[in-house]
Amino acid sequence: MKGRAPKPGKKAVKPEPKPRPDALVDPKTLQELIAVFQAAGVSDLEVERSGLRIRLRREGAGSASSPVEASGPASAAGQGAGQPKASAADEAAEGLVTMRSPIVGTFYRSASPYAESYVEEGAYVKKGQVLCIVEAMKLMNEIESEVDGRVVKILMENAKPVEYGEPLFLIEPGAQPEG
Amino acid sequence: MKGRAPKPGKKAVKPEPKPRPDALVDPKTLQELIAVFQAAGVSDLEVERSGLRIRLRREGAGSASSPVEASGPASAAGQGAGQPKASAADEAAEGLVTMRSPIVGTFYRSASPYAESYVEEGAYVKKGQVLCIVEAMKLMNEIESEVDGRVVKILMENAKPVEYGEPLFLIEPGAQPEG
Amino acid sequence: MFKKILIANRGEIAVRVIRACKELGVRSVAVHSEVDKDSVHVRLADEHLCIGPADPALSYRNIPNILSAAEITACDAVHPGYGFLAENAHFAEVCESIGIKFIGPTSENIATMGDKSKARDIMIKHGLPVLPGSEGEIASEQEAAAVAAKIGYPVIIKASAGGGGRGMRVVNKEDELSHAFQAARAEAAAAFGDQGVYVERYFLEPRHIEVQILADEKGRTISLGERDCSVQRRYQKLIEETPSPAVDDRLRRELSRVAVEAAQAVRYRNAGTVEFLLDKERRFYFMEMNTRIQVEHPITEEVTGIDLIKEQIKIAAGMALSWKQQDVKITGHSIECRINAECPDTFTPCPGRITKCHPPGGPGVRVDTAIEPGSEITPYYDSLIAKLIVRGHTRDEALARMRRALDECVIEGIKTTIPLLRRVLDDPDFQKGRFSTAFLERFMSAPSSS
Amino acid sequence: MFKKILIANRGEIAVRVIRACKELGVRSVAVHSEVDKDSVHVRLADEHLCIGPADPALSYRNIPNILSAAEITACDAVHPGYGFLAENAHFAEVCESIGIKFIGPTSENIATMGDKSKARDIMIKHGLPVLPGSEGEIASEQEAAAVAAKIGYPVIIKASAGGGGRGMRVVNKEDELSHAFQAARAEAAAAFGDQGVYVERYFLEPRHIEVQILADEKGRTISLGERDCSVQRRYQKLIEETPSPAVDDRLRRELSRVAVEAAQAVRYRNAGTVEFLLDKERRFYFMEMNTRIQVEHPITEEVTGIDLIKEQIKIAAGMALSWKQQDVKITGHSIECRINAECPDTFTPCPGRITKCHPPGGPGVRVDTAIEPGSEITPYYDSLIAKLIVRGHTRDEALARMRRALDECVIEGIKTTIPLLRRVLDDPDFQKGRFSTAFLERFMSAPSSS
Repeated sequence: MKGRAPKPGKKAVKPEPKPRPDALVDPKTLQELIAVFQAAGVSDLEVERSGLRIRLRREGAGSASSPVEASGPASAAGQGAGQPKASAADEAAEGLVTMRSPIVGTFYRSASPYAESYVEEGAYVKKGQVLCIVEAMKLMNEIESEVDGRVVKILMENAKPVEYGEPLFLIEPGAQPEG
Repeated sequence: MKGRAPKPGKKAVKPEPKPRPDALVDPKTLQELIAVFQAAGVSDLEVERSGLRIRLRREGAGSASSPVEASGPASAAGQGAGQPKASAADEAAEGLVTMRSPIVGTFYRSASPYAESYVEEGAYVKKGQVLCIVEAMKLMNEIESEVDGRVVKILMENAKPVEYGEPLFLIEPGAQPEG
Repeated sequence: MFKKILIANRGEIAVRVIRACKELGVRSVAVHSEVDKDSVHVRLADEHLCIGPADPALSYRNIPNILSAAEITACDAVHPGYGFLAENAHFAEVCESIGIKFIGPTSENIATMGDKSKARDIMIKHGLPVLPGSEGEIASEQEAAAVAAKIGYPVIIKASAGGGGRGMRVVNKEDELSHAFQAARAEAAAAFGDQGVYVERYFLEPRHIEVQILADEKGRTISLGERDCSVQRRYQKLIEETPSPAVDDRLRRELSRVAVEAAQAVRYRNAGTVEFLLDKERRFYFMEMNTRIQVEHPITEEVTGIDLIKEQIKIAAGMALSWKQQDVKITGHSIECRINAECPDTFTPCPGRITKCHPPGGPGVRVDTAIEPGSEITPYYDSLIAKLIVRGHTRDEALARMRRALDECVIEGIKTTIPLLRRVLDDPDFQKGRFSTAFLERFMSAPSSS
Repeated sequence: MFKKILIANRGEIAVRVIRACKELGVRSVAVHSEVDKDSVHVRLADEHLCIGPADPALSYRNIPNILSAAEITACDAVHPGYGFLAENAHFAEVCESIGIKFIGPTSENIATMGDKSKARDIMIKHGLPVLPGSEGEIASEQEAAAVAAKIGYPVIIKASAGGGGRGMRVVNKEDELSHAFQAARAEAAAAFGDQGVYVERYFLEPRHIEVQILADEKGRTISLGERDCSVQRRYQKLIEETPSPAVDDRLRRELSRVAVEAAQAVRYRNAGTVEFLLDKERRFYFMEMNTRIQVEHPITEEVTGIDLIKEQIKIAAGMALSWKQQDVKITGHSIECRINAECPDTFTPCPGRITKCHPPGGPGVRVDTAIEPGSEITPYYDSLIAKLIVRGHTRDEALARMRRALDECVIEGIKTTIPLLRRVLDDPDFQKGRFSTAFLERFMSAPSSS
């Protein structure tokens, strides 16, 4: 699961490209390597170590386009109980706040099966307004909006289990109803 | 790469920052390597040491008569019975032929302890001329030169064990005695 | 049998429990903190979900999130592993109350044995051997001094709620008593929120011998023999073995009998360990009972052929013990070495990324671990990253096997205890089985340990 | 004991022998071809040297280079592993002649048992059960027809010098005989340089049962029980187990007795395996004797606790057997799965580079392998890359353990037999122990094997 800690009231920013757990090589090392390579005026550099190989080739020498070529193991993925419902692109959407579940439980859009949903997509909400309920151990935990704004997307289906940090809503902060 | 040889007669200097344990290769070492490579006037450099291999190649060298291919046994963690005595740089020296042992055995430079050596460094040899003996299972196997040329370097000490493919001689092919 | 078990733990013990579930055909649910999302236990479980941030208080010790996770994944049982919530009587009680089976002893067992001074009293009541010391807790310095005068110095002051060496003070002579008493109470209060302490005779070079017991829900209780855990530093075990070089058949029968009686005295259920102190005259004394599976349980599995985690699960599911006492046979010898992500000389934790990881293999070698190449060892949790367990026909074969397995084992990217372990394996006293709980500190301060 | 042993092999068996050397405190020398210079066996040995190029005829089968390597490294013994020179009587003889101990049977043992027809005659002479068939080799079609008529169809024509299924032809009725006879002779001549063939009764669905024996230099011979190797395809074993589901205590005693007598009939020394065919009426017949350690030896180690490679070395060093027959106890159940670098459906070898390699671990799991992340599987050698061995208290526990171990095992970068093995483990007939040598081919051609 992705699940960075919920950041209440903070603007969502483009996530920094964290190195994947199986990141091929420390970028700093690679930068240093390239700097040395470029300063040196050699045409070709290949470094291999414990299964990792890096080859540098100067543009103009041989096949021009890609000066850096790295090969290594790809990341594996297990099948989780809950899959992240929001794609990285969604989460990264500029200026949107992702509301995440602060607890483990079951997501409900309304107070009871017969009640109306707290919010619909497109609705304008106030900071502190209840957006949903996450039920845990028979306790109904009201989840409140961290910001004023417009609900761009509801990322969870009603009555589905949610894990800690699971994205629930995308909110455009500061948005005001017209007129 | 740790453990450069101590440099006698030098003033003690501030200890160099140790390379990070995860660093692919110490950039300083690499710089030195490239300097060595450039000064050496060779076309191709490949260094392999305990799982780390670095290869440098000069542009334009291409297929220019590189009959030497570094494929000898690399010194891994364990200590081999016989260690290659030639550095990769030596082997890569331009236009030289490396004579390797075609069998496993004991290297002798002469036919008997009292006989003269078959060849000395600097000697001119003919193709088919005996360069040394490799004794295996009490059989004396005469190793003949594959080319006409000059013996640039004898890479093995007398009476030492050699493994298959171990470099024995560096020969400059085609060299003729003056006059 | 259960349908699905939630494993309320991480690391190698979570992997161990998942393996048992798979072999029993029970589905497993891994829970994990945010930093553990790429862990091996998460990959191996049938399902997994995030229960909180890195801080264990907010994830692996977070009872509401863990039980809610069990509910939404429809688990009918929880295995706590060791550490975290394993000896939390409240957690066991809440599990019981909401109909999720806690795979372990009853909450009452945990509470009783968690109070060290109370446990001691029960043993005395049942005529079992305990260390000479105070009856129950001690309220004042005067009382402590009186007890110490009676049993003789040195004595040790221990926290009733204690464990892992905290809230303990050794007192060598009377004039140290006042300070030690205050210090132990203050430490106990700070660490456990309970300043209760008691006094016991202190032995300088005892052995730490523990007995594994199993008890089913009907109260049938068996012993699976002892483990010698004397190689430890500051109450952190490093090497364990079974059988103990100091225990012969007759002593083993005695230890087993007492351990079973101790368990029965509190109507103990599931797997537990009774810890004894063995003095130089081979007299033994009840110290405490650990109401959970132990880190070092595999060595008992190796010599008995009994899968303790599967037995735990089967017992919790109401099944009768698969083994009668007379069917438990100890065959061969087993040793465990704990590989910690630590500087081997200072025991300072050493987090980092595993760049290379070649576990040893071949005959008689078992590795219980949750690391693989690329694993990140974070500073949030226990530094134990792998348990290397060997089995041999004799102790000598097991020792030789452990040496070659340690030599084979490649873990790069972090510092580990492997070099220290390897040196201990070469020590003549260790090889001859001559060691006490004082061994490791002495070994490490010796000039040879360069 | 030897000072230094040269291991004339590669891959997992070289690693296995090096481990045994380390546990015995004997130095080890690995030899390797040029393409194997970064192999695990090279890394683990105390010394190593290159003996030739990739082609095994020029390296691992290169007797002068191997013996010269033994001489220059001052080895006093050679372990041949299996394959390559293991059953080369000439190699064993040269070793004997130059005073380097060949760790295995005598060259005479190898030569005698290598001639299948001769071995058969010796068994007949000693009153041991062989398959109904010809006396010695058969010189003509007429003679073959006469024998076949007497013992009844189907029959099988086998090469005297044969092995691994080559030079074999099954004949179902008389009019197929002429063609089969010629074909078998031609194939035998091409494969072994010896066109000698003999005829035996052919059973359609027999079991392949083999008995492990050990004999010391004084001729004391013991049996270590049987292995059931019926799950095979084209004489390539894929899964082995012990005890056999088809063998009870009484049959085991009979098999063991006959195996020991067979070994004694040829004054056999060191470790060997007597192969039997078991028919549906539970009659058994001597097929041949393998004069080396077998790939599948670990399952016998798991249930007996006897380290066969260490025993081989000790026996070769002149030590008496460490075990008496009555001390050999079979405890529990063990299964081996062979993980080959092959396409699991077609058995085509699949070379490549191992990008990821997470071997399974935990209780009762043993992995014998020479691969690690980054290993290159070359097309020059056997496709066996790992042996996954489990041990359980019962056959059911071993089966469950093997399933979870296969599920855990991650090998990426090449195709392996793991998916096929996993499917076999789910087969109800396999689970019930109902299989013959015909099982695997049928299983693979069944529509369910999607």
